[in-house]
Amino acid sequence: MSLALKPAVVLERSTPMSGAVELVVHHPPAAAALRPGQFFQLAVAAPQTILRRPYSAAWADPDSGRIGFIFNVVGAGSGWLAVRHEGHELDLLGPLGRGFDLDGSKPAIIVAGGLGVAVFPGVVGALVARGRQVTVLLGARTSAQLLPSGRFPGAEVMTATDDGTAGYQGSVVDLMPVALGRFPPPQGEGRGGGPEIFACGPTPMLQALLEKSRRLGVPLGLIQVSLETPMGCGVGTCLGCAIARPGGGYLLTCLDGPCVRADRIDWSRTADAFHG
Amino acid sequence: MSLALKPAVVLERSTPMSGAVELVVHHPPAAAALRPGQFFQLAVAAPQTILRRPYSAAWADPDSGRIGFIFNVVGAGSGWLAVRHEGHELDLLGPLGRGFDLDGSKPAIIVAGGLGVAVFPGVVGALVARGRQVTVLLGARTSAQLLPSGRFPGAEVMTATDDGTAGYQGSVVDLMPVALGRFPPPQGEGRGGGPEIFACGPTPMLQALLEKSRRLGVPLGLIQVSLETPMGCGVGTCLGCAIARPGGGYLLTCLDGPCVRADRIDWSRTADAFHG
Amino acid sequence: MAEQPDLSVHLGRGLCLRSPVMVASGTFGYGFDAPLVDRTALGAIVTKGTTPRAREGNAPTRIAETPSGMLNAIGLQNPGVDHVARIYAPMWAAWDVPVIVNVAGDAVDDYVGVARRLDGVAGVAGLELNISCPNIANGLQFGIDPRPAAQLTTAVRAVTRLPLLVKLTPNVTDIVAVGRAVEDAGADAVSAINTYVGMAIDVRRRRPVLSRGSGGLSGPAIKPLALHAVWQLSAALSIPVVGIGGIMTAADALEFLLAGAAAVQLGTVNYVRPQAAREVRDGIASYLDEHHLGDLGALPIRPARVEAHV
Amino acid sequence: MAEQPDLSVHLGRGLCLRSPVMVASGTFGYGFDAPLVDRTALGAIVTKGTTPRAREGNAPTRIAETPSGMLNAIGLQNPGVDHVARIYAPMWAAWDVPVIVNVAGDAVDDYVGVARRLDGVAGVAGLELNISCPNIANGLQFGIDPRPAAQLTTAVRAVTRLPLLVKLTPNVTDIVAVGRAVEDAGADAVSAINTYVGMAIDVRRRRPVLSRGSGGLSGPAIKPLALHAVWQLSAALSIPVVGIGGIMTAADALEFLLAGAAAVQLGTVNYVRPQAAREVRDGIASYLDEHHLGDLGALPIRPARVEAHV
Ligand SMILES: Cc1cc2nc3c(=O)[nH]c(=O)nc-3n(C[C@H](O)[C@H](O)[C@H](O)COP(=O)(O)OP(=O)(O)OC[C@H]3O[C@@H](n4cnc5c(N)ncnc54)[C@H](O)[C@@H]3O)c2cc1C
Ligand SMILES: Cc1cc2nc3c(=O)[nH]c(=O)nc-3n(C[C@H](O)[C@H](O)[C@H](O)COP(=O)(O)OP(=O)(O)OC[C@H]3O[C@@H](n4cnc5c(N)ncnc54)[C@H](O)[C@@H]3O)c2cc1C
Ligand SMILES: Cc1cc2nc3c(=O)[nH]c(=O)nc-3n(C[C@H](O)[C@H](O)[C@H](O)COP(=O)(O)O)c2cc1C
Ligand SMILES: Cc1cc2nc3c(=O)[nH]c(=O)nc-3n(C[C@H](O)[C@H](O)[C@H](O)COP(=O)(O)O)c2cc1C
Ligand code: FES
Ligand code: FES
Repeated sequence: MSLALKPAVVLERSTPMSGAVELVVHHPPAAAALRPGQFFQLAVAAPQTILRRPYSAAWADPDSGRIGFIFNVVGAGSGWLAVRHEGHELDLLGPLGRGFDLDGSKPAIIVAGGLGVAVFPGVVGALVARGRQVTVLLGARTSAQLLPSGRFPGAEVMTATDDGTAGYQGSVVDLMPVALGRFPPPQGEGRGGGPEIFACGPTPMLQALLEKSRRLGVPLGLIQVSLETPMGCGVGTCLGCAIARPGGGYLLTCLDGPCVRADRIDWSRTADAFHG
Repeated sequence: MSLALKPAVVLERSTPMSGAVELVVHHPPAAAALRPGQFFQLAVAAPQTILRRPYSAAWADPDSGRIGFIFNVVGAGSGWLAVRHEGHELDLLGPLGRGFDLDGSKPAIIVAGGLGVAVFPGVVGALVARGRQVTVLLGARTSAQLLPSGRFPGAEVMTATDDGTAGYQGSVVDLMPVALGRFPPPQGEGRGGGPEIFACGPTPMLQALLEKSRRLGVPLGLIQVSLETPMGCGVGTCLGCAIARPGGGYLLTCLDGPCVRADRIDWSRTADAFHG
Repeated sequence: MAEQPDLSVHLGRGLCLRSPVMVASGTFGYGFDAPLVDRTALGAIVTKGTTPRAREGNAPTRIAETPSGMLNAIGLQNPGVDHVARIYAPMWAAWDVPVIVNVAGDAVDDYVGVARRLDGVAGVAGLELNISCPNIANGLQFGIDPRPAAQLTTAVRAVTRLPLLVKLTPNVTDIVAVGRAVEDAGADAVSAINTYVGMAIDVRRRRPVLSRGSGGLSGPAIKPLALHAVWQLSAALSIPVVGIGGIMTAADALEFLLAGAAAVQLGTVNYVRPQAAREVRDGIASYLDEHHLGDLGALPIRPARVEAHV
Repeated sequence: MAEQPDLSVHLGRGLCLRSPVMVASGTFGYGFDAPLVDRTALGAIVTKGTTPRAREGNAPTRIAETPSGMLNAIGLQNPGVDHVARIYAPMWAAWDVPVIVNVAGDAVDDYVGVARRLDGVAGVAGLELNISCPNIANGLQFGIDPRPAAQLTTAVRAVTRLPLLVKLTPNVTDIVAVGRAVEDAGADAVSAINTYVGMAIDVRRRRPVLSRGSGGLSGPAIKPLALHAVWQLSAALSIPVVGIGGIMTAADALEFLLAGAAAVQLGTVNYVRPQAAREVRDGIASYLDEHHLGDLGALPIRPARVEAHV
């Protein structure tokens, strides 16, 4: 764990898709330490706020020391972040938590709904670099809100929009059968065959995904999700980011996650985990 | 009272003297309504703050709709203001309170210590425009912290610095005898003769000024000061800005001031009024 | 907003407000100074605390900002009830917004005297008994214990036909006990809450910032605490609870209405955004629209929906 | 800072800290997870509340941000005293910072059991009795009334030779009465304060944000309230008062020390600025230097310098 001590410096601010902001910051040690799916606790100086805000790194480049964050404005903290620009300093703590488990060789299907896509550019890059076959399923309300498929070089991208302005009209989850259909079916619960799934998005989408996967016979153990819960510390000291574990008790999203296999969560006790 | 409803827009940000910031904003109705010495309550979006911050207008130009504020960074609110720049909006309430009484025809002596100078460019301009003879006594720690005398066209400027890097070495109050010496002495308590004095500055300076004036026989009724007390509302509803009145009871700085004649204040009960 | 939903509320004894958004005592003077305010946007105005005789208030420094809050120790500076009845009330009588006079004092007789003087005075729509002012000697004596709170309420109830709100202090172990006591003693509604006792120290000068040492904390900082008090009170009492504490936005006000408040008062925010009361009222109206709720009565969350002992 | 002034403090019964800046219970785990912290910068570490048996804690959602504060309802998730004594304490024994175990429970026997288990365990430098946790059923039963508070303190005092701090709740009418009671019952120091009971409501979903409904408020929002509690306690008690509540900076800590606290604990700020404890310690040292004060004992403002009844 290389916890950033010196502030990062903002290099670029752009609009990767409608309604979102991408900040590129410079912080070589953090960029070098980051594993895809990990997050940072970003300090924000917004009125009335005190806590840091958790954000997944969208990607990091150890060579240039650059890290990208993609986010939308939902409240005071993200509103403050959204008006950072070149030259501003950003106080970040991290990288924190566990990223996705990218080892193995199965084909990978990425399921990203809305801003859930923010965590995936780096993940897809890493999977492609490992020689894995990657299909990215991107969903958004409308075409302008889709992260351009050029951000996923080496992967096949399929899109779904609620209003049908790009790709399939409907939920990104509905693309699952098509994407899965190309591969040999999974071999039961043993994580044997079939592709691995990496998902991030709002509650209803994730719930629909798990439901659909169950029906398609995809074992939950083959699905990794990136969780969002409120976070106090991000480092395991506040116990605020609990998420129910099957059979009782809780995991900590910040230490045991944010990326976990779906079978490690008791979804029936987890309605609140995502701020969709 | 024309209380600004629409936000002002910042036109310029500059450094009028070392350690200070000048913001020029555009707000025609407020600029037209302002009388020299009045103040505004500026909304600040700094972390953890809620109250507006009181600032005297340094000057206003009804023709161009411009208003200037000169201030230094002492805490969260002024820190936030100091990083406003061109194009930013500023939410201001005002003009508020009573400005200086500029009527009459006596020669005027301005006594400004440190950031106390901030209120005077517009005051001096108005006095000069009324044909009054104006002497500005400016004090600061060092020459770089003096507002340039070019900001007071039509007035004579004398300076004092603690380190002697410009003008007299010592307190600006020590310039009083020289400045006074040029005019016929005041005619006792009746506000009869002698120049009128307008003062603003940190506590010790004001106290020294009143003491010196007493010794020089200048009646307190000929001295107008611009007061600084903490303010909640700026409009008379919170009763937070009380300042002791001779004979008991309190004035409200925001309604009865900030500019008052020195004899309306019970100075012995007023140690706290100024945050010097 | 062409057609506004019905926002009216009844606080008992004929006190009917056209909107649940009132302005709180001490933050709106006697209704004359507040700038930029469209009075028709207000459900009611609650005046500065009023005592039998004029009071000068405490020595400066009287206020201090704290994180997301402010401390005040004004000390009930006011012109006295006679001035209020003779000069202010006749002007209020011409306004189309009810004015509720906040009543304070050092002894039962003070409260009774003010109430008697104002009974039947045109322009005075109700009384709010301030048994919760931390900024005068013994200001909390009636508010921190159910018995004196009830005795005071009973005494005032006996001399006035005006609607009677009792404003509770949160500086107690059990605010519900005090609320129940004043309900039983004849209060038409409770206002919850007044400020929390706090202090600030000037580190540079090494002394308390406020001349009185301590003061009352208001503003967004206290919102979670006030909300919990209102949540508890509205579950326990059958008279209306007026929610107060840290409300800055319509969302804040809705938290209180969802917690069971019948109406709300805005305090500190009046200093910051003079147009807040109107914005809050409009925001509540939009919320009712969006959630297809007919009126304010549909707002309170049933305590049964969450665990009991909160 | 080549030569630091002497910042050591004694909290009684041999508990001597090299700096008055401790980290508060529940905000530093058991000392293992906190990042970036130079433990030598700490006066002491206070652990998460520890109970006889392991506890899972409350269901999510457990925390919520509020203006300048946060609510928590963790519910004392902890591995139980046995794990602490067997696994953690031996590691602490090797650290050069005292570790104080925060003790919690549902009944007197729980506290006594934990205290007994930890007495004489190497690595445990003291106990802090948490009679002030708002986040479990009956968590406040011992803290809101002087009598049970004293009984509990007496019972624990009887089974341990460890330095005993009692952590008070501010959710009371008279915190000084509780403080006096535990002093008389043998507490070596009081920690003031634990969190204030508050709540937040999710306006969109129309239900409380926290699964338990209410939670404890911490952070800068409560600083003025906590400071007043410490001011009152330190005037009334003769044992040391450890000041807690909303401390973010050295200036905040100095407010508490000026108010009469012997030491301070940093809580919520540890989540925000992991290096805060060191910064606060260094800031206190610089202040002593600048004001030519020899040591911490010179800091407290004499209550005589301001009016009495604050
Ligand atoms: C591990 C992790 C990674 C994340 N990565 C991204 C990302 O890459 N891009 C992105 O746009 N968003 C991401 N989020 C969500 C992001 O943290 C919230 O949108 C953000 O905290 C909202 O802060 P705010 O002040 O703007 O909103 P407010 O609603 O004002 O925040 C109030 C409080 O609620 C918390 N909160 C609000 N929404 C969320 C949420 N969805 N998850 C957790 N806490 C929340 C805030 O942290 C804060 O404490 C991530 C969340 C987590 C836990
Ligand atoms: C009528 C009036 C006119 C003023 N005009 C000017 C001016 O032209 N230029 C200038 O530089 N300053 C001026 N001041 C002082 C200015 O208001 C304060 O410096 C400013 O409020 C500090 O805010 P802060 O958040 O940066 O500091 P902080 O110290 O963080 O503020 C904390 C609190 O203390 C109050 N406070 C702190 N210092 C003062 C002060 N000196 N007077 C009143 N309240 C204070 C703040 O308003 C706030 O509520 C004026 C004050 C008054 C009352
Ligand atoms: C400066 C000031 C003066 C106040 N004066 C009174 C008063 O005279 N009587 C009273 O009952 N409450 C008084 N209050 C308390 C408010 O009416 C209100 O209960 C409190 O401020 C909490 O609400 P808020 O957080 O919205 O400000 C005063 C509050 C402030 C800030
Ligand atoms: C998430 C969280 C968990 C806490 N857990 C405990 C606890 O287990 N025992 C305890 O005595 N206090 C606990 N506290 C209270 C703190 O120790 C401290 O008293 C309180 O947070 C006020 O200090 P602060 O404002 O600096 O945070 C907890 C506080 C927080 C925020
Ligand atoms: S966020 Fe604090 S323990 Fe996970
Ligand atoms: S600042 Fe509120 S009355 Fe003057």
